[in-house]
Amino acid sequence: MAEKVLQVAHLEKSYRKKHVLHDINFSVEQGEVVTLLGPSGSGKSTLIRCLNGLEPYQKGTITFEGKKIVPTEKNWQKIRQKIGMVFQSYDLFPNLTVMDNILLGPTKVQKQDRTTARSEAETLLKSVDLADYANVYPRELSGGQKQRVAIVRALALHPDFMLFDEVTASLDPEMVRGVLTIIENLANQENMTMIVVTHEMNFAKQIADRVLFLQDGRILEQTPSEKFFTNPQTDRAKVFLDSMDF
Amino acid sequence: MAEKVLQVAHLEKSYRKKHVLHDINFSVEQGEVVTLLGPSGSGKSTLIRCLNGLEPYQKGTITFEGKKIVPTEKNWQKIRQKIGMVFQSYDLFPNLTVMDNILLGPTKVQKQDRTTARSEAETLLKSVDLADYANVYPRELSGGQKQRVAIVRALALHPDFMLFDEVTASLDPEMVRGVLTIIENLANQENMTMIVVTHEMNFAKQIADRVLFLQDGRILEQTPSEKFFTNPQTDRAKVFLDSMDF
Amino acid sequence: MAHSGISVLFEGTNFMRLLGGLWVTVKIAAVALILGIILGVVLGVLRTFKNRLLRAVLRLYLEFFRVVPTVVLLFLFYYILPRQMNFNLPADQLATLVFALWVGAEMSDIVRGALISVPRHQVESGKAIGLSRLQLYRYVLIPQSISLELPATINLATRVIKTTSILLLISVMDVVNIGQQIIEANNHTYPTGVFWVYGLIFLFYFLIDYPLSWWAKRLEKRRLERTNG
Amino acid sequence: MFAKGFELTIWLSFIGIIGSIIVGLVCSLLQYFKVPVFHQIASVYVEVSRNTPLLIQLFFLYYAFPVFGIKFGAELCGIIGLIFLGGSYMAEGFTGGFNGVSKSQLESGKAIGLNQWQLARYVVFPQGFSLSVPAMAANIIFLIKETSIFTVIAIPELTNTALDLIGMYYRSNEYLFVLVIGYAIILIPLSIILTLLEKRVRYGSFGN
Amino acid sequence: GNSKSSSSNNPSSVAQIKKKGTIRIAVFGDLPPYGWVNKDGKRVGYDVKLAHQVAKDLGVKVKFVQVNANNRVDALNSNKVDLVLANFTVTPERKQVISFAKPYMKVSVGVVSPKNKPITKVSQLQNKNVIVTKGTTAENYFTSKQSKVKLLKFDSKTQQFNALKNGRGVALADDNSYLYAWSKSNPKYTVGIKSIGPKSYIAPAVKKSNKSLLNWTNKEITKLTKKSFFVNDYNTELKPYFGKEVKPSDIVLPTK
Ligand SMILES: Nc1ncnc2c1ncn2[C@@H]1O[C@H](COP(=O)(O)OP(=O)(O)OP(=O)(O)O)[C@@H](O)[C@H]1O
Ligand SMILES: Nc1ncnc2c1ncn2[C@@H]1O[C@H](COP(=O)(O)OP(=O)(O)OP(=O)(O)O)[C@@H](O)[C@H]1O
Ligand SMILES: [Mg+2]
Ligand SMILES: [Mg+2]
Repeated sequence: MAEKVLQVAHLEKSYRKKHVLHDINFSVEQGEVVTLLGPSGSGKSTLIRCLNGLEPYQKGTITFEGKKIVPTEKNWQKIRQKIGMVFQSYDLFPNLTVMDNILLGPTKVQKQDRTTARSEAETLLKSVDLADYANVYPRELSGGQKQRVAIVRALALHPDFMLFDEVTASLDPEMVRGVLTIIENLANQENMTMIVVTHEMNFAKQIADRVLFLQDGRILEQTPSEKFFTNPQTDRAKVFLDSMDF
Repeated sequence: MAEKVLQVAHLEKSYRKKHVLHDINFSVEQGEVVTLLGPSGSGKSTLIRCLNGLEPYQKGTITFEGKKIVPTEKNWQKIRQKIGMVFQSYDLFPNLTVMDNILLGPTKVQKQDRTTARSEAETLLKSVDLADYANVYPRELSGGQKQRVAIVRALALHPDFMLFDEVTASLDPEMVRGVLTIIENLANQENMTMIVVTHEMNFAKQIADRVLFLQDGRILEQTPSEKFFTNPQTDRAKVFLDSMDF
Repeated sequence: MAHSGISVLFEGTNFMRLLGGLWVTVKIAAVALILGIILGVVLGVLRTFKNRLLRAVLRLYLEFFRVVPTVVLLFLFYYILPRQMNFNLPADQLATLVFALWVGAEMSDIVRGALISVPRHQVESGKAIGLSRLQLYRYVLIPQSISLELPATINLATRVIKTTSILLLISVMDVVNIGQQIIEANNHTYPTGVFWVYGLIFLFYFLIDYPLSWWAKRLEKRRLERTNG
Repeated sequence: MFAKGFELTIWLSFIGIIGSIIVGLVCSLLQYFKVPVFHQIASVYVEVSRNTPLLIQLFFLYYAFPVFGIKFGAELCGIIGLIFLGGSYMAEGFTGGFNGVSKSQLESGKAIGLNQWQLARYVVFPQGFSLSVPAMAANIIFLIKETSIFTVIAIPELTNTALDLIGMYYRSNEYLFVLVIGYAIILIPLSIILTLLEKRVRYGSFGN
Repeated sequence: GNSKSSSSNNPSSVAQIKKKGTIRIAVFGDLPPYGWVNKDGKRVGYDVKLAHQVAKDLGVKVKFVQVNANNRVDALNSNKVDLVLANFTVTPERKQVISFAKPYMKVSVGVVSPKNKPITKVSQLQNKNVIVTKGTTAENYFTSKQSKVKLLKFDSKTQQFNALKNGRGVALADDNSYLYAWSKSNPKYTVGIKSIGPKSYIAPAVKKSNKSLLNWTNKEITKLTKKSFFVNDYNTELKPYFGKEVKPSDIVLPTK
C-alpha cells in the first residue's frame, strides 16, 4: 500500500460559536489527487485552510509525512514550505515584480542560492507560458496570468503537497482553461499529491483519483472518482451534481 | 413583420482614447430574445450600458419604440423606466429592506399608489420564491436570492424591455439555476423582449432567438440561435464556443 | 509644596468658574459643529456635482480654511470683519462662526469623500430604476455614506473641541482663559497652582475627547468588519 | 522680522515632523509587534496625546514643568510639544496602514512559509507604508499649522511675529495679510507635492 | 450691519451708549491689582473701579471685555469696546490710531529681577533675555532704544510673570506700577530698575473718531480727579498690594 502523506483524524473546527467542521477523517496517499466537492458554505475552504495552518482548529490531529503536527505557528511555518497553497484571489504581492514574488520564498525562507533559484523560476515561468513576464508587476497581468504566477510561486518551494482552493473561480471564462491545464499536468505528469477544491465538474472528473463530498461541515462520502461522477453514493451528492449543469 | 422595439444604428463609443464600440447596427423585435456573446473585453457590457444611457456614446443613434432618443440625462431617466436592467453585481441598496428596494422605483419615480405597488411586489416576490423575505435586509440574503430580488425590482416598473448583464457571473454554481429559470420564464412564457449577456452557453442556447457575437467592439455575426450553436458563421465564434467547455 | 498647590482648585469659586469656562468651551464647539455639519453636508453634496465653476469655488473655500491655521482665522475674523465689513460680533459668537465655517469646509470634504466612495454600481442601479438625481442622493447616496462619514465626523469634533483652547487669544472667557485668571489671582498663595490649574484643564479636555475618539474608533472598526465580512 | 518668523516656522516644523515620524514609527512598531509592556505604554501615550490640545501641552511643558525644576527653552518646548502631539498622529497613520494590508496578502505570505518578521519586512511594511502616505501627508500639513500655537510660549514664529507687530504698530490688515500669505507659501506647494506623491504611491503599488 | 446715517454710524457715541444702556469697557483680567478676577470670580482692581464709576456717571450698565495688551487698539478699532481702561499708556504711535482722554495715572517702565541676581542697570541686560508682553510700552522702549537686549514676547500678563518665575529671562520689563505690586506678593523679586525711558501717562482711550465720548471722558476725569476719586481708588485697590517704597504720588496725578 502506498505511503500516506497526510492523515486527518477527528478534526473539529468552530468560528466563535459556529461549528463548521464536524469529525473530519480522511487521508491522502503519495501521488494521489483528491478533489473536495460540496455546496457553497459546506466548509471546503475552511478544511483546506486548516491543512495549511491558516485556521486554528479545536480538536483532532493532522499527521503530515508520518509526523503528528503540533499546531504552533512556528511548526506550521516550517510545514508550509512543504505544503503549497493557491487561493481563489490571486494574491501576488503588488509591491514586488513577478520574479521577486516567486523568489521571496526560496531565497528568504529556504535560503536557496539566488542564481539557482532564479534560473529555476525562469524554467517554471516558461512552463506556464510566462517567460517574458519576469520583470513585470502583477498589476500588468490578466487574472489568468496572475493565477499562473501564483501557482509557480508555490511550486518554487518544491512542495511535497499542493492545496488548490477554487483557483479559477474569479477568472474570465476564457482564462480558466490555461490555469486548469497546468494543474492537470501537475497531477497527471508530475504526480504531485494534491487536494483540489473546484466547481468545474469536467475538470474535477479529469484529474481526481478520489472525491470527498462535503455537506454542512461533514464528509458525506469519499468515493473513487469514476464512481462518484457516474453513480454518487448519497442522494445529496446526486442533487448537487444535477444542479451543476443547466 | 413584427414591430421593432429597439434600433441601433452606427453606434460608436470610446472611453477617452480607447475606441471600444465600432459601427454597431442591429435591432430587436417585440418579444424577441437576443443574447450577446463574445470574449471578455469585447464590449458586451459597454454596449448594453449604452442602451440604458449609463454610458455616453459619441456617434450613432438609438431608437426606442419608434422614437429616436435624444441622449440627455433627463430623457434617459424617463426611458429607464421602460428599459429594466440587471447587473452582474446584485446591487440592491443595502440601506433598504427587500420590499423598500422594490418599491422605491414604483412609488418614488412612477408615483404609484403604495398599497397597490406593495401587493404587486408581493406577487412578484412569490413568483421568485421569496415571499417570506420582504422585510429582510439584503445582507441577510444569499447571492442567488439577491439577484432574484434585483430582477423583481426591475420588473416592478413594468418595463417593456429588459437588459441582463451576466447576472449569474458572481453567483455560487448551485444558485445559478434558480436565477436563470426566472429569466427563461420571462422569455418563454411572458414574451418579454430582452437582451441577455451571459457566459452560460447552455442557457443562451435555450432562450435565445438570435445571437449577436461581439469581438473587439464589432458585431462579427448576427445569427439565429439554432444555427449559431451548431454552425457558427465565423471562425472566431467557433474558437470561442470550443473554449467554453473544458 | 505640592500639598498646598492642589487646593488652589477649591479656593473660593475657582472650581465652579473653571467648570463655567468649560461650559463656554463646550457650547462654542457644539454650536459650531451643528452649524458646520449642516453647511458641510450641503457643500459636500454640491461638490459632487459636475459644474466646474461651483466645484472650483467650493474647493477654494475648502483650501483656504485648510491652509490657514485656525489661530490666524480667528484673528482675521476678529480684526478684519468689523472694520472692513462693519460686521461686529462678540468674541464668543465670532469664534462660533469661524469654527462653523472651518467645520463646514472640513465636513464638505468628508461628505464628498464618502459620497464618491459609495460604489459606482449603486449609483447605476439607482439610475437604472429611473431615480432622478435628487432621489439618488436622498434614497441611495446619503443614507449609504453616513456610516462612512460618522467616524470622521466624530474625529473632527474632537479636533474642534481641542482647538477651542486657542480661543483665549481672542479673549473668549473659555476654560483656559479663566485658568489664567485663577493662576494670576492666586500666584502668591499657591506657587504651584499653575501646575494644578493646567493639569485640571488638561484632564477636562481628555475626559471630553477620549470617549469621542473611542466611539469613533469603535464605529470605524465595526464598519470595516461589516464591509469585509 | 517676517522673514525670520517664516524661517523659524519652517525650521521648527521640519524638526517636529521628522521627530513625529520617528516617534510615530517606533510606537506603531511597538504596537504591531505587541512588544510587552511597551505597547501598552505606547497606546496610553497615543490616547493622551491625541485627546488633549497642543496649547495645554505647551503650557504644561513651558509653565508648569519648571515648577518642579524641569526646564526647557521655548523652542525646545515647542519642538517637544509638537513631537509629542505629532508622534501619536503619525503612529495612528502607520498603524492604520499596517492594518490596511489585506488579510489575503498576509495569508499568501504565510502560505509560502514567511515567518512573522519576514511577513512584516516583505509584505506588511512595504504595503502598509504606501497605504499610510495619505494620512502622513495630512499630518504634515496639520503639524505645520499647529506651529502657529507656539505664539503662546513666545517663540517668534510667523503668527507670533504678526501679532507682535500688530501690537506695536497697529496695522492689523497688512500684517494679517502677510501672515496668511506666509502660510500659503509654505502649505500650498507642500500640499500639491504631497497629493502628487500620494497618487504616485497609490498607482505605484496598487493600481490595477 | 448695513450702512447707517452718519450720526448713528458711531455706535460708541455717548448718545448711543445711553440709548443701549450699556457701555463696553476693555480691561485686563490677569493684572492684579489693576484689572483682575479675584477668587470669587469678581472683576476687581484700580481700573475696574474706575470703569464702574464711569458707567455709573453715564447712567448705564457696564459690560467688561477682557483684553490683552496687544489687542487693546484693535478692540477699539474693531468696535469690540467703547472705552479702554486697561492700563493704557499714552504713546505717540498710539495717538495716531486712537484717541486718549486725560490721563489718570503716571508710570514709567521698570525692570523686575530676582533678588539674588538683581538687575540694577540697563547695561546688565545686554544680550540677555528680557521678558515683556506684546504691545506694551516696555516692548516698544526696548525695541526702539535698546536693540542689544533680547526680548521674549508673551501674549498675556500671566504668561510673562510665569516665564519670569521659570527663569526664562534675567528680568522682566513692564510698567513699574504693576511691578511694585507683583514684587510685593513675590518677595523673591525686586524692582531693581524703578524707571527707565520717558515718564508717561495712563489714560482712557476711545476710538479716534469718537469725539463725543472723548469729551465726556475728559470731563469725567477732571471731575473725578477733583473729587479725589483716584486717591481713594489707590487706597482701596492698590495700597494693599504695594510695598512701603511706593507712595500715592508716585502713581496718582496731583489734584489741580
Ligand atoms: N471567518 C469566518 N468567521 C465565521 N464564519 C465563517 C468564517 N469563514 C467561513 N465561515 C462560515 O463557515 C462555513 C464554511 O465556510 P467555507 O468558506 O469553508 O465554505 P466553502 O465550502 O468553502 O464555500 P464556497 O464554496 O462558497 O467557497 C460557512 O457557513 C461560512 O459562513
Ligand atoms: N470605464 C472604462 N474606462 C476605460 N475603458 C473601459 C472602461 N470600461 C471598459 N473599458 C474597456 O472597454 C472594453 C470593453 O469592455 P466591456 O466591459 O464592455 O467588455 P465585456 O465584453 O463586457 O467583458 P466581460 O466579459 O469581461 O464583462 C475593454 O477593453 C475594457 O478594458
Ligand atoms: Mg470556499
Ligand atoms: Mg461585461
